[in-house]
Amino acid sequence: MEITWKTLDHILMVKICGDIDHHTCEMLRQQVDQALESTNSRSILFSFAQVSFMDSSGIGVLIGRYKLVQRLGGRIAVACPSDRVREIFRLSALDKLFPFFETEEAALADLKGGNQK
Amino acid sequence: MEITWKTLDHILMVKICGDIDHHTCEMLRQQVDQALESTNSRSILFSFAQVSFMDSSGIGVLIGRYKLVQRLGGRIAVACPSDRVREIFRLSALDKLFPFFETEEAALADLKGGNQK
Amino acid sequence: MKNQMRIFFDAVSENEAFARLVAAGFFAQLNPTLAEITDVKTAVSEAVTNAIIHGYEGKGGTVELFCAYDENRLQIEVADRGIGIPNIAQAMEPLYTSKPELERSGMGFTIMETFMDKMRVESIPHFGTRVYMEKDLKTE
Amino acid sequence: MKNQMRIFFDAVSENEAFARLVAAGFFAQLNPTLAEITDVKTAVSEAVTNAIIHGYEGKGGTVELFCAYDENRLQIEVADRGIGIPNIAQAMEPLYTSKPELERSGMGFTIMETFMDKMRVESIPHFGTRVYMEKDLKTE
Ligand SMILES: Nc1ncnc2c1ncn2[C@@H]1O[C@H](COP(=O)(O)OP(=O)(O)O)[C@@H](O)[C@H]1O
Ligand SMILES: Nc1ncnc2c1ncn2[C@@H]1O[C@H](COP(=O)(O)OP(=O)(O)O)[C@@H](O)[C@H]1O
Repeated sequence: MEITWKTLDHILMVKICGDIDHHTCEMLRQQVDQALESTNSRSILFSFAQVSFMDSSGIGVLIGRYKLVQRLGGRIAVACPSDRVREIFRLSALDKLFPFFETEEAALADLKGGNQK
Repeated sequence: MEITWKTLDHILMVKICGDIDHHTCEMLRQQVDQALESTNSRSILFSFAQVSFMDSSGIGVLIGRYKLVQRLGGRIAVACPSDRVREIFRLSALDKLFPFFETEEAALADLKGGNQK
Repeated sequence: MKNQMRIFFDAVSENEAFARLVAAGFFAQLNPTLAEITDVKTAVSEAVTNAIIHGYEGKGGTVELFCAYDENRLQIEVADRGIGIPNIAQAMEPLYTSKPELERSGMGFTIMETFMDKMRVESIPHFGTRVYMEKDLKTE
Repeated sequence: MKNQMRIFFDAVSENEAFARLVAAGFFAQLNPTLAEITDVKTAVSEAVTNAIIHGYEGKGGTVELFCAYDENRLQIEVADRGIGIPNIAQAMEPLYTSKPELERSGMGFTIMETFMDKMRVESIPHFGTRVYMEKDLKTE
Protein backbone atom coordinates (compact mmCIF):
# COMPACT_ATOMS: atom_id res chain seq x y z
CA MET A 1 0.00 0.00 0.00
CA GLU A 2 1.08 3.52 -0.75
CA ILE A 3 -0.47 6.57 0.84
CA THR A 4 -0.03 10.14 -0.36
CA TRP A 5 -1.73 13.16 1.10
CA LYS A 6 -2.01 16.91 0.82
CA THR A 7 -4.15 19.50 2.61
CA LEU A 8 -6.49 22.24 1.51
CA ASP A 9 -8.54 24.46 3.85
CA HIS A 10 -8.19 22.15 6.86
CA ILE A 11 -9.17 19.19 4.69
CA LEU A 12 -6.74 16.27 4.61
CA MET A 13 -6.89 14.68 1.17
CA VAL A 14 -5.66 11.07 1.36
CA LYS A 15 -5.03 8.94 -1.72
CA ILE A 16 -4.80 5.22 -0.99
CA CYS A 17 -3.06 3.00 -3.51
CA GLY A 18 -3.08 -0.80 -3.17
CA ASP A 19 -4.75 -3.36 -0.92
CA ILE A 20 -6.52 -2.41 2.31
CA ASP A 21 -6.35 -5.33 4.73
CA HIS A 22 -5.46 -5.90 8.37
CA HIS A 23 -1.75 -5.77 7.55
CA THR A 24 -1.75 -2.52 5.60
CA CYS A 25 -4.36 -0.85 7.84
CA GLU A 26 -1.83 -0.29 10.56
CA MET A 27 0.19 2.00 8.29
CA LEU A 28 -2.90 3.72 6.93
CA ARG A 29 -4.15 4.49 10.42
CA GLN A 30 -0.79 5.79 11.60
CA GLN A 31 -0.08 7.99 8.62
CA VAL A 32 -3.55 9.49 8.52
CA ASP A 33 -3.68 10.21 12.25
CA GLN A 34 -0.23 11.75 12.17
CA ALA A 35 -1.01 13.89 9.13
CA LEU A 36 -4.27 14.98 10.68
CA GLU A 37 -2.47 16.22 13.75
CA SER A 38 0.59 17.74 12.12
CA THR A 39 -1.45 19.68 9.54
CA ASN A 40 -4.18 20.74 11.93
CA SER A 41 -6.82 19.39 9.58
CA ARG A 42 -10.38 18.78 10.63
CA SER A 43 -11.92 16.78 7.78
CA ILE A 44 -10.66 13.90 5.64
CA LEU A 45 -11.28 13.11 2.00
CA PHE A 46 -10.34 9.51 1.21
CA SER A 47 -9.72 8.84 -2.44
CA PHE A 48 -10.32 5.17 -3.27
CA ALA A 49 -9.60 5.40 -7.00
CA GLN A 50 -6.42 3.30 -6.66
CA VAL A 51 -7.66 0.82 -4.08
CA SER A 52 -7.18 -2.68 -5.51
CA PHE A 53 -8.75 -4.65 -2.66
CA MET A 54 -10.49 -4.01 0.66
CA ASP A 55 -11.79 -6.33 3.35
CA SER A 56 -13.58 -5.49 6.62
CA SER A 57 -10.39 -4.05 8.09
CA GLY A 58 -11.12 -0.98 5.97
CA ILE A 59 -14.47 -0.54 7.71
CA GLY A 60 -12.76 -0.39 11.09
CA VAL A 61 -10.26 2.20 9.92
CA LEU A 62 -12.94 4.44 8.45
CA ILE A 63 -15.17 4.22 11.51
CA GLY A 64 -12.15 5.03 13.67
CA ARG A 65 -11.27 8.11 11.58
CA TYR A 66 -14.94 9.12 11.57
CA LYS A 67 -14.95 9.23 15.34
CA LEU A 68 -11.69 11.18 15.34
CA VAL A 69 -12.83 13.98 13.02
CA GLN A 70 -16.21 14.16 14.73
CA ARG A 71 -14.40 15.24 17.87
CA LEU A 72 -12.59 17.87 15.83
CA GLY A 73 -15.85 19.12 14.37
CA GLY A 74 -14.95 17.83 10.94
CA ARG A 75 -16.35 15.32 8.46
CA ILE A 76 -15.37 12.44 6.22
CA ALA A 77 -16.02 11.98 2.51
CA VAL A 78 -15.06 9.09 0.27
CA ALA A 79 -14.30 9.57 -3.41
CA CYS A 80 -14.25 7.02 -6.22
CA PRO A 81 -15.08 3.81 -4.35
CA SER A 82 -15.44 0.73 -6.56
CA ASP A 83 -18.76 -1.10 -6.61
CA ARG A 84 -17.24 -3.70 -4.33
CA VAL A 85 -16.04 -1.13 -1.79
CA ARG A 86 -19.48 0.53 -1.83
CA GLU A 87 -21.08 -2.85 -1.19
CA ILE A 88 -18.86 -3.52 1.82
CA PHE A 89 -19.51 -0.03 3.18
CA ARG A 90 -23.24 -0.47 2.68
CA LEU A 91 -23.22 -3.85 4.45
CA SER A 92 -21.82 -2.16 7.53
CA ALA A 93 -24.04 0.92 7.21
CA LEU A 94 -21.06 3.20 6.70
CA ASP A 95 -23.06 4.95 3.99
CA LYS A 96 -25.12 6.37 6.87
CA LEU A 97 -22.05 7.97 8.46
CA PHE A 98 -20.58 9.80 5.50
CA PRO A 99 -21.20 10.43 1.81
CA PHE A 100 -19.63 8.83 -1.28
CA PHE A 101 -18.76 10.69 -4.46
CA GLU A 102 -17.92 9.74 -8.01
CA THR A 103 -15.09 12.25 -8.19
CA GLU A 104 -12.61 13.90 -5.84
CA GLU A 105 -13.85 17.31 -6.91
CA ALA A 106 -17.40 16.55 -5.83
CA ALA A 107 -16.19 15.17 -2.49
CA LEU A 108 -14.02 18.22 -1.93
CA ALA A 109 -16.83 20.60 -2.82
CA ASP A 110 -19.03 18.86 -0.29
CA LEU A 111 -16.46 19.03 2.50
CA LYS A 112 -15.75 22.69 1.72
CA GLY A 113 -19.46 23.34 2.01
CA GLY A 114 -19.02 23.33 5.75
CA ASN A 115 -20.41 21.15 8.48
CA GLN A 116 -24.00 20.93 7.39
CA LYS A 117 -24.87 17.56 5.96
CA MET B 1 -0.29 -20.40 -23.58
CA GLU B 2 -1.45 -19.17 -26.95
CA ILE B 3 0.06 -20.25 -30.23
CA THR B 4 -0.46 -18.56 -33.57
CA TRP B 5 1.18 -19.51 -36.82
CA LYS B 6 1.38 -18.71 -40.49
CA THR B 7 3.49 -20.05 -43.33
CA LEU B 8 5.75 -18.50 -45.94
CA ASP B 9 7.80 -20.44 -48.51
CA HIS B 10 7.57 -23.77 -46.63
CA ILE B 11 8.55 -22.04 -43.42
CA LEU B 12 6.18 -22.43 -40.48
CA MET B 13 6.30 -19.26 -38.41
CA VAL B 14 5.15 -19.99 -34.85
CA LYS B 15 4.51 -17.26 -32.30
CA ILE B 16 4.37 -18.53 -28.71
CA CYS B 17 2.62 -16.40 -26.11
CA GLY B 18 2.74 -17.29 -22.41
CA ASP B 19 4.54 -19.84 -20.22
CA ILE B 20 6.34 -22.85 -21.68
CA ASP B 21 6.29 -25.66 -19.15
CA HIS B 22 5.49 -29.38 -19.10
CA HIS B 23 1.76 -28.64 -19.02
CA THR B 24 1.65 -26.23 -21.96
CA CYS B 25 4.27 -28.15 -23.98
CA GLU B 26 1.78 -30.81 -24.89
CA MET B 27 -0.32 -28.31 -26.77
CA LEU B 28 2.70 -26.62 -28.35
CA ARG B 29 3.98 -29.93 -29.64
CA GLN B 30 0.63 -31.00 -31.02
CA GLN B 31 -0.21 -27.76 -32.76
CA VAL B 32 3.23 -27.35 -34.31
CA ASP B 33 3.42 -30.93 -35.57
CA GLN B 34 -0.07 -30.73 -37.01
CA ALA B 35 0.60 -27.38 -38.71
CA LEU B 36 3.89 -28.68 -40.07
CA GLU B 37 2.13 -31.57 -41.72
CA SER B 38 -1.02 -29.80 -42.91
CA THR B 39 0.92 -26.93 -44.49
CA ASN B 40 3.67 -29.07 -45.93
CA SER B 41 6.30 -26.87 -44.30
CA ARG B 42 9.90 -27.91 -43.91
CA SER B 43 11.42 -25.37 -41.54
CA ILE B 44 10.19 -23.70 -38.36
CA LEU B 45 10.73 -20.18 -37.08
CA PHE B 46 9.87 -19.97 -33.37
CA SER B 47 9.19 -16.44 -32.17
CA PHE B 48 9.85 -16.14 -28.44
CA ALA B 49 9.02 -12.43 -28.10
CA GLN B 50 5.91 -13.14 -26.01
CA VAL B 51 7.26 -16.05 -23.96
CA SER B 52 6.83 -15.14 -20.28
CA PHE B 53 8.51 -18.22 -18.78
CA MET B 54 10.33 -21.34 -19.93
CA ASP B 55 11.73 -24.32 -18.06
CA SER B 56 13.57 -27.38 -19.40
CA SER B 57 10.37 -28.70 -20.96
CA GLY B 58 11.00 -26.14 -23.71
CA ILE B 59 14.36 -27.73 -24.47
CA GLY B 60 12.71 -31.09 -25.07
CA VAL B 61 10.13 -29.62 -27.43
CA LEU B 62 12.73 -27.78 -29.48
CA ILE B 63 15.03 -30.78 -29.74
CA GLY B 64 12.03 -32.87 -30.81
CA ARG B 65 11.06 -30.35 -33.51
CA TYR B 66 14.70 -30.14 -34.60
CA LYS B 67 14.78 -33.87 -35.24
CA LEU B 68 11.49 -33.64 -37.11
CA VAL B 69 12.51 -30.92 -39.55
CA GLN B 70 15.92 -32.51 -40.06
CA ARG B 71 14.16 -35.52 -41.54
CA LEU B 72 12.23 -33.13 -43.81
CA GLY B 73 15.43 -31.44 -44.91
CA GLY B 74 14.48 -28.25 -43.10
CA ARG B 75 15.90 -26.15 -40.30
CA ILE B 76 14.92 -24.35 -37.09
CA ALA B 77 15.52 -20.74 -36.12
CA VAL B 78 14.57 -18.96 -32.91
CA ALA B 79 13.72 -15.25 -32.85
CA CYS B 80 13.66 -12.85 -29.89
CA PRO B 81 14.60 -15.16 -27.03
CA SER B 82 14.97 -13.41 -23.67
CA ASP B 83 18.34 -13.54 -21.91
CA ARG B 84 16.94 -16.24 -19.65
CA VAL B 85 15.74 -18.39 -22.53
CA ARG B 86 19.12 -18.01 -24.22
CA GLU B 87 20.83 -19.10 -21.01
CA ILE B 88 18.67 -22.23 -20.75
CA PHE B 89 19.29 -23.07 -24.42
CA ARG B 90 23.01 -22.52 -23.96
CA LEU B 91 23.12 -24.77 -20.88
CA SER B 92 21.74 -27.61 -22.99
CA ALA B 93 23.88 -26.79 -26.03
CA LEU B 94 20.83 -26.03 -28.16
CA ASP B 95 22.74 -23.06 -29.52
CA LYS B 96 24.82 -25.64 -31.41
CA LEU B 97 21.75 -27.07 -33.15
CA PHE B 98 20.16 -23.89 -34.50
CA PRO B 99 20.70 -20.14 -34.59
CA PHE B 100 19.12 -17.36 -32.53
CA PHE B 101 18.15 -13.96 -33.90
CA GLU B 102 17.24 -10.61 -32.40
CA THR B 103 14.34 -10.15 -34.82
CA GLU B 104 11.88 -12.30 -36.73
CA GLU B 105 13.02 -10.70 -39.98
CA ALA B 106 16.62 -11.80 -39.44
CA ALA B 107 15.50 -15.33 -38.54
CA LEU B 108 13.28 -15.50 -41.61
CA ALA B 109 16.02 -14.21 -43.88
CA ASP B 110 18.32 -16.91 -42.57
CA LEU B 111 15.79 -19.70 -43.10
CA LYS B 112 14.99 -18.42 -46.59
CA GLY B 113 18.69 -18.51 -47.34
CA GLY B 114 18.28 -22.24 -47.92
CA ASN B 115 19.71 -25.29 -46.26
CA GLN B 116 23.33 -24.21 -46.00
CA LYS B 117 24.34 -23.29 -42.51
CA MET C 1 -12.30 -31.41 -13.24
CA LYS C 2 -11.20 -31.89 -9.65
CA ASN C 3 -8.24 -30.36 -7.90
CA GLN C 4 -7.19 -29.51 -4.37
CA MET C 5 -4.47 -27.92 -2.28
CA ARG C 6 -3.74 -27.42 1.39
CA ILE C 7 -1.28 -24.80 2.60
CA PHE C 8 0.11 -24.09 6.06
CA PHE C 9 1.73 -20.72 6.68
CA ASP C 10 2.93 -18.57 9.55
CA ALA C 11 0.20 -16.55 11.29
CA VAL C 12 1.72 -13.16 10.49
CA SER C 13 -0.15 -10.31 8.87
CA GLU C 14 2.36 -10.18 5.99
CA ASN C 15 0.83 -13.47 4.82
CA GLU C 16 -2.72 -12.14 4.43
CA ALA C 17 -2.04 -10.87 0.92
CA PHE C 18 -0.17 -14.08 0.15
CA ALA C 19 -3.17 -16.19 1.22
CA ARG C 20 -5.43 -14.20 -1.10
CA LEU C 21 -2.96 -14.71 -3.95
CA VAL C 22 -2.82 -18.46 -3.34
CA ALA C 23 -6.61 -18.87 -3.33
CA ALA C 24 -7.08 -16.61 -6.34
CA GLY C 25 -4.25 -18.33 -8.23
CA PHE C 26 -5.64 -21.78 -7.53
CA PHE C 27 -9.19 -20.99 -8.61
CA ALA C 28 -8.00 -18.95 -11.59
CA GLN C 29 -7.70 -22.29 -13.39
CA LEU C 30 -11.52 -22.31 -13.64
CA ASN C 31 -11.65 -18.94 -15.42
CA PRO C 32 -13.92 -17.27 -12.86
CA THR C 33 -15.17 -13.72 -13.39
CA LEU C 34 -13.27 -10.89 -11.72
CA ALA C 35 -16.19 -10.45 -9.29
CA GLU C 36 -16.06 -14.13 -8.32
CA ILE C 37 -12.31 -13.96 -7.73
CA THR C 38 -12.82 -10.85 -5.59
CA ASP C 39 -15.51 -12.67 -3.57
CA VAL C 40 -13.07 -15.48 -2.86
CA LYS C 41 -10.19 -13.14 -2.02
CA THR C 42 -12.39 -11.17 0.37
CA ALA C 43 -13.70 -14.25 2.17
CA VAL C 44 -10.22 -15.76 2.47
CA SER C 45 -8.83 -12.46 3.71
CA GLU C 46 -11.47 -12.26 6.47
CA ALA C 47 -10.99 -15.83 7.66
CA VAL C 48 -7.18 -15.71 7.57
CA THR C 49 -7.11 -12.37 9.38
CA ASN C 50 -9.41 -13.80 12.05
CA ALA C 51 -7.08 -16.77 12.56
CA ILE C 52 -4.11 -14.40 12.97
CA ILE C 53 -5.61 -11.76 15.24
CA HIS C 54 -8.35 -13.67 17.09
CA GLY C 55 -7.27 -17.33 16.96
CA TYR C 56 -3.63 -16.65 17.79
CA GLU C 57 -4.15 -13.17 19.20
CA GLY C 58 -1.20 -11.91 17.19
CA LYS C 59 1.21 -14.24 18.98
CA GLY C 60 1.85 -16.39 15.91
CA GLY C 61 1.14 -19.99 15.04
CA THR C 62 0.22 -21.76 11.81
CA VAL C 63 -2.78 -21.03 9.61
CA GLU C 64 -4.19 -23.70 7.32
CA LEU C 65 -5.92 -22.85 4.06
CA PHE C 66 -7.59 -25.59 2.04
CA CYS C 67 -8.97 -24.95 -1.45
CA ALA C 68 -10.65 -27.46 -3.74
CA TYR C 69 -12.91 -27.51 -6.75
CA ASP C 70 -15.05 -30.12 -8.37
CA GLU C 71 -16.39 -28.79 -11.66
CA ASN C 72 -17.64 -25.30 -10.76
CA ARG C 73 -18.09 -25.82 -7.02
CA LEU C 74 -15.40 -24.16 -4.91
CA GLN C 75 -14.64 -25.28 -1.39
CA ILE C 76 -12.50 -23.30 1.05
CA GLU C 77 -11.48 -24.04 4.60
CA VAL C 78 -9.46 -21.83 6.90
CA ALA C 79 -8.30 -23.26 10.22
CA ASP C 80 -6.17 -22.36 13.21
CA ARG C 81 -5.18 -24.11 16.42
CA GLY C 82 -5.78 -21.03 18.48
CA ILE C 83 -8.02 -20.02 21.36
CA GLY C 84 -11.31 -21.00 19.71
CA ILE C 85 -14.69 -19.27 19.86
CA PRO C 86 -16.75 -19.78 23.06
CA ASN C 87 -20.03 -18.56 21.53
CA ILE C 88 -20.22 -19.06 17.78
CA ALA C 89 -23.75 -17.63 17.37
CA GLN C 90 -22.68 -14.40 19.05
CA ALA C 91 -19.43 -14.25 17.07
CA MET C 92 -21.37 -14.47 13.83
CA GLU C 93 -23.67 -11.56 14.62
CA PRO C 94 -23.00 -8.52 12.44
CA LEU C 95 -20.98 -5.86 14.28
CA TYR C 96 -20.02 -8.19 17.13
CA THR C 97 -16.28 -8.04 17.80
CA SER C 98 -14.20 -9.06 20.79
CA LYS C 99 -11.43 -6.71 19.70
CA PRO C 100 -12.89 -3.20 19.40
CA GLU C 101 -9.56 -1.86 20.69
CA LEU C 102 -8.00 -3.04 17.41
CA GLU C 103 -10.72 -1.15 15.51
CA ARG C 104 -12.24 -4.37 14.25
CA SER C 105 -15.68 -3.86 12.82
CA GLY C 106 -17.28 -7.20 13.64
CA MET C 107 -18.25 -7.61 9.97
CA GLY C 108 -15.86 -10.43 9.03
CA PHE C 109 -18.29 -13.33 9.25
CA THR C 110 -21.07 -11.28 7.66
CA ILE C 111 -18.82 -10.57 4.69
CA MET C 112 -17.86 -14.24 4.34
CA GLU C 113 -21.57 -15.14 4.35
CA THR C 114 -22.40 -12.42 1.85
CA PHE C 115 -19.73 -13.24 -0.70
CA MET C 116 -19.81 -17.03 -0.46
CA ASP C 117 -22.82 -19.30 -1.00
CA LYS C 118 -22.38 -21.32 2.19
CA MET C 119 -20.46 -20.79 5.40
CA ARG C 120 -20.12 -22.88 8.54
CA VAL C 121 -17.91 -22.42 11.59
CA GLU C 122 -16.63 -25.14 13.88
CA SER C 123 -14.67 -24.17 16.96
CA ILE C 124 -13.52 -25.75 20.20
CA PRO C 125 -12.22 -23.39 22.90
CA HIS C 126 -8.44 -23.79 23.44
CA PHE C 127 -8.28 -26.16 20.49
CA GLY C 128 -9.01 -24.07 17.45
CA THR C 129 -11.40 -22.91 14.77
CA ARG C 130 -12.26 -24.09 11.26
CA VAL C 131 -14.36 -22.09 8.81
CA TYR C 132 -15.93 -23.97 5.87
CA MET C 133 -17.09 -22.06 2.82
CA GLU C 134 -18.54 -23.03 -0.53
CA LYS C 135 -19.31 -21.18 -3.71
CA ASP C 136 -20.70 -22.17 -7.09
CA LEU C 137 -19.17 -20.36 -10.03
CA LYS C 138 -21.69 -19.09 -12.50
CA THR C 139 -19.21 -19.25 -15.39
CA GLU C 140 -19.79 -22.04 -17.91
CA MET D 1 12.47 -11.55 9.14
CA LYS D 2 11.46 -15.19 9.13
CA ASN D 3 8.49 -16.78 7.42
CA GLN D 4 7.52 -20.18 6.09
CA MET D 5 4.80 -22.07 4.27
CA ARG D 6 4.13 -25.65 3.24
CA ILE D 7 1.63 -26.53 0.54
CA PHE D 8 0.31 -29.88 -0.64
CA PHE D 9 -1.39 -30.04 -4.03
CA ASP D 10 -2.58 -32.60 -6.56
CA ALA D 11 0.13 -33.95 -8.86
CA VAL D 12 -1.49 -32.71 -12.08
CA SER D 13 0.28 -30.64 -14.70
CA GLU D 14 -2.28 -27.82 -14.34
CA ASN D 15 -0.70 -27.11 -10.95
CA GLU D 16 2.81 -26.46 -12.29
CA ALA D 17 2.02 -22.81 -13.02
CA PHE D 18 0.21 -22.56 -9.68
CA ALA D 19 3.28 -23.85 -7.82
CA ARG D 20 5.45 -21.21 -9.50
CA LEU D 21 2.94 -18.53 -8.53
CA VAL D 22 2.89 -19.68 -4.91
CA ALA D 23 6.68 -19.66 -4.57
CA ALA D 24 7.03 -16.34 -6.39
CA GLY D 25 4.23 -14.80 -4.34
CA PHE D 26 5.69 -15.95 -1.07
CA PHE D 27 9.21 -14.69 -1.76
CA ALA D 28 7.91 -11.46 -3.31
CA GLN D 29 7.65 -10.19 0.26
CA LEU D 30 11.45 -9.85 0.23
CA ASN D 31 11.47 -7.59 -2.83
CA PRO D 32 13.74 -9.81 -4.91
CA THR D 33 14.89 -8.76 -8.36
CA LEU D 34 12.97 -10.03 -11.36
CA ALA D 35 15.93 -12.29 -12.22
CA GLU D 36 15.90 -13.80 -8.73
CA ILE D 37 12.17 -14.47 -8.91
CA THR D 38 12.66 -16.10 -12.30
CA ASP D 39 15.43 -18.29 -10.84
CA VAL D 40 13.06 -19.47 -8.12
CA LYS D 41 10.16 -20.04 -10.49
CA THR D 42 12.36 -22.05 -12.85
CA ALA D 43 13.80 -24.25 -10.09
CA VAL D 44 10.35 -24.86 -8.56
CA SER D 45 8.91 -25.65 -11.99
CA GLU D 46 11.61 -28.26 -12.64
CA ALA D 47 11.23 -29.97 -9.27
CA VAL D 48 7.42 -29.96 -9.30
CA THR D 49 7.32 -31.28 -12.89
CA ASN D 50 9.70 -34.07 -11.90
CA ALA D 51 7.45 -35.05 -9.00
CA ILE D 52 4.44 -35.19 -11.32
CA ILE D 53 5.93 -37.01 -14.30
CA HIS D 54 8.74 -39.06 -12.75
CA GLY D 55 7.74 -39.49 -9.10
CA TYR D 56 4.11 -40.31 -9.81
CA GLU D 57 4.59 -41.20 -13.49
CA GLY D 58 1.57 -39.07 -14.35
CA LYS D 59 -0.74 -41.25 -12.28
CA GLY D 60 -1.43 -38.57 -9.68
CA GLY D 61 -0.63 -38.18 -6.00
CA THR D 62 0.26 -35.25 -3.80
CA VAL D 63 3.19 -32.88 -4.25
CA GLU D 64 4.61 -30.97 -1.30
CA LEU D 65 6.26 -27.56 -1.70
CA PHE D 66 7.94 -25.93 1.28
CA CYS D 67 9.23 -22.35 1.12
CA ALA D 68 10.92 -20.40 3.89
CA TYR D 69 13.11 -17.38 4.34
CA ASP D 70 15.28 -16.11 7.12
CA GLU D 71 16.51 -12.64 6.24
CA ASN D 72 17.72 -12.98 2.64
CA ARG D 73 18.22 -16.73 2.60
CA LEU D 74 15.56 -18.66 0.71
CA GLN D 75 14.90 -22.32 1.32
CA ILE D 76 12.78 -24.49 -0.96
CA GLU D 77 11.86 -28.15 -0.72
CA VAL D 78 9.83 -30.15 -3.21
CA ALA D 79 8.78 -33.67 -2.25
CA ASP D 80 6.71 -36.54 -3.53
CA ARG D 81 5.81 -40.00 -2.27
CA GLY D 82 6.39 -41.56 -5.64
CA ILE D 83 8.68 -44.20 -7.11
CA GLY D 84 11.94 -42.64 -5.94
CA ILE D 85 15.28 -42.47 -7.74
CA PRO D 86 17.41 -45.63 -7.77
CA ASN D 87 20.63 -43.87 -8.81
CA ILE D 88 20.76 -40.22 -7.76
CA ALA D 89 24.24 -39.55 -9.18
CA GLN D 90 23.15 -40.75 -12.60
CA ALA D 91 19.83 -38.85 -12.40
CA MET D 92 21.71 -35.62 -11.74
CA GLU D 93 23.96 -35.93 -14.77
CA PRO D 94 23.17 -33.34 -17.45
CA LEU D 95 21.12 -34.84 -20.30
CA TYR D 96 20.26 -38.01 -18.40
CA THR D 97 16.55 -38.74 -18.57
CA SER D 98 14.58 -41.91 -17.95
CA LYS D 99 11.72 -40.55 -20.07
CA PRO D 100 13.11 -39.71 -23.52
CA GLU D 101 9.79 -40.88 -24.99
CA LEU D 102 8.17 -37.84 -23.30
CA GLU D 103 10.80 -35.61 -24.97
CA ARG D 104 12.34 -34.79 -21.60
CA SER D 105 15.75 -33.21 -21.96
CA GLY D 106 17.43 -34.46 -18.80
CA MET D 107 18.35 -30.88 -17.90
CA GLY D 108 16.01 -30.39 -14.92
CA PHE D 109 18.52 -31.01 -12.13
CA THR D 110 21.20 -29.07 -13.98
CA ILE D 111 18.87 -26.08 -14.21
CA MET D 112 18.00 -26.28 -10.51
CA GLU D 113 21.72 -26.35 -9.69
CA THR D 114 22.43 -23.45 -12.03
CA PHE D 115 19.72 -21.09 -10.79
CA MET D 116 19.89 -21.90 -7.09
CA ASP D 117 22.94 -21.63 -4.82
CA LYS D 118 22.61 -25.08 -3.26
CA MET D 119 20.75 -28.23 -4.23
CA ARG D 120 20.54 -31.67 -2.62
CA VAL D 121 18.40 -34.66 -3.49
CA GLU D 122 17.23 -37.36 -1.12
CA SER D 123 15.34 -40.31 -2.46
CA ILE D 124 14.28 -43.77 -1.37
CA PRO D 125 12.97 -46.13 -4.07
CA HIS D 126 9.23 -46.81 -3.69
CA PHE D 127 9.05 -44.25 -0.90
CA GLY D 128 9.64 -40.91 -2.53
CA THR D 129 11.97 -38.03 -3.34
CA ARG D 130 12.78 -34.72 -1.67
CA VAL D 131 14.78 -31.94 -3.32
CA TYR D 132 16.34 -29.29 -1.05
CA MET D 133 17.37 -25.95 -2.53
CA GLU D 134 18.78 -22.73 -1.12
CA LYS D 135 19.42 -19.30 -2.51
CA ASP D 136 20.76 -16.06 -1.05
CA LEU D 137 19.13 -12.94 -2.41
CA LYS D 138 21.59 -10.24 -3.36
CA THR D 139 19.06 -7.47 -2.67
CA GLU D 140 19.71 -5.32 0.39
N1 LIG E 1 -10.38 -17.85 14.22
C1 LIG E 1 -10.94 -17.30 15.31
N2 LIG E 1 -10.52 -17.64 16.55
C2 LIG E 1 -11.09 -17.10 17.64
N3 LIG E 1 -12.09 -16.20 17.61
C3 LIG E 1 -12.57 -15.84 16.41
C4 LIG E 1 -12.03 -16.36 15.21
N4 LIG E 1 -12.71 -15.81 14.18
C5 LIG E 1 -13.62 -14.99 14.71
N5 LIG E 1 -13.55 -15.00 16.05
C6 LIG E 1 -14.41 -14.25 16.99
O1 LIG E 1 -15.56 -13.82 16.28
C7 LIG E 1 -15.69 -12.40 16.35
C8 LIG E 1 -16.34 -11.85 15.11
O2 LIG E 1 -15.51 -12.07 13.99
P1 LIG E 1 -15.69 -11.18 12.69
O3 LIG E 1 -17.13 -11.18 12.31
O4 LIG E 1 -14.73 -11.66 11.66
O5 LIG E 1 -15.33 -9.70 13.15
P2 LIG E 1 -13.95 -9.01 13.60
O6 LIG E 1 -12.79 -9.79 13.05
O7 LIG E 1 -14.04 -7.66 13.01
O8 LIG E 1 -13.95 -9.00 15.11
C9 LIG E 1 -14.28 -11.91 16.61
O9 LIG E 1 -14.25 -10.65 17.19
C10 LIG E 1 -13.74 -12.99 17.53
O10 LIG E 1 -14.16 -12.80 18.85
N1 LIG F 1 10.82 -36.76 -8.21
C1 LIG F 1 11.40 -37.75 -8.93
N2 LIG F 1 11.01 -39.04 -8.76
C2 LIG F 1 11.57 -40.04 -9.47
N3 LIG F 1 12.56 -39.85 -10.37
C3 LIG F 1 13.01 -38.60 -10.57
C4 LIG F 1 12.46 -37.49 -9.87
N4 LIG F 1 13.10 -36.37 -10.26
C5 LIG F 1 14.01 -36.76 -11.17
N5 LIG F 1 13.96 -38.11 -11.37
C6 LIG F 1 14.83 -38.90 -12.28
O1 LIG F 1 15.95 -38.11 -12.62
C7 LIG F 1 16.04 -37.98 -14.05
C8 LIG F 1 16.66 -36.64 -14.41
O2 LIG F 1 15.79 -35.58 -14.01
P1 LIG F 1 15.93 -34.16 -14.71
O3 LIG F 1 17.37 -33.75 -14.67
O4 LIG F 1 14.98 -33.25 -14.06
O5 LIG F 1 15.54 -34.41 -16.22
P2 LIG F 1 14.17 -34.79 -16.95
O6 LIG F 1 13.01 -34.36 -16.08
O7 LIG F 1 14.21 -34.00 -18.22
O8 LIG F 1 14.17 -36.26 -17.15
C9 LIG F 1 14.63 -38.17 -14.53
O9 LIG F 1 14.58 -38.56 -15.87
C10 LIG F 1 14.14 -39.26 -13.57
O10 LIG F 1 14.60 -40.53 -13.97
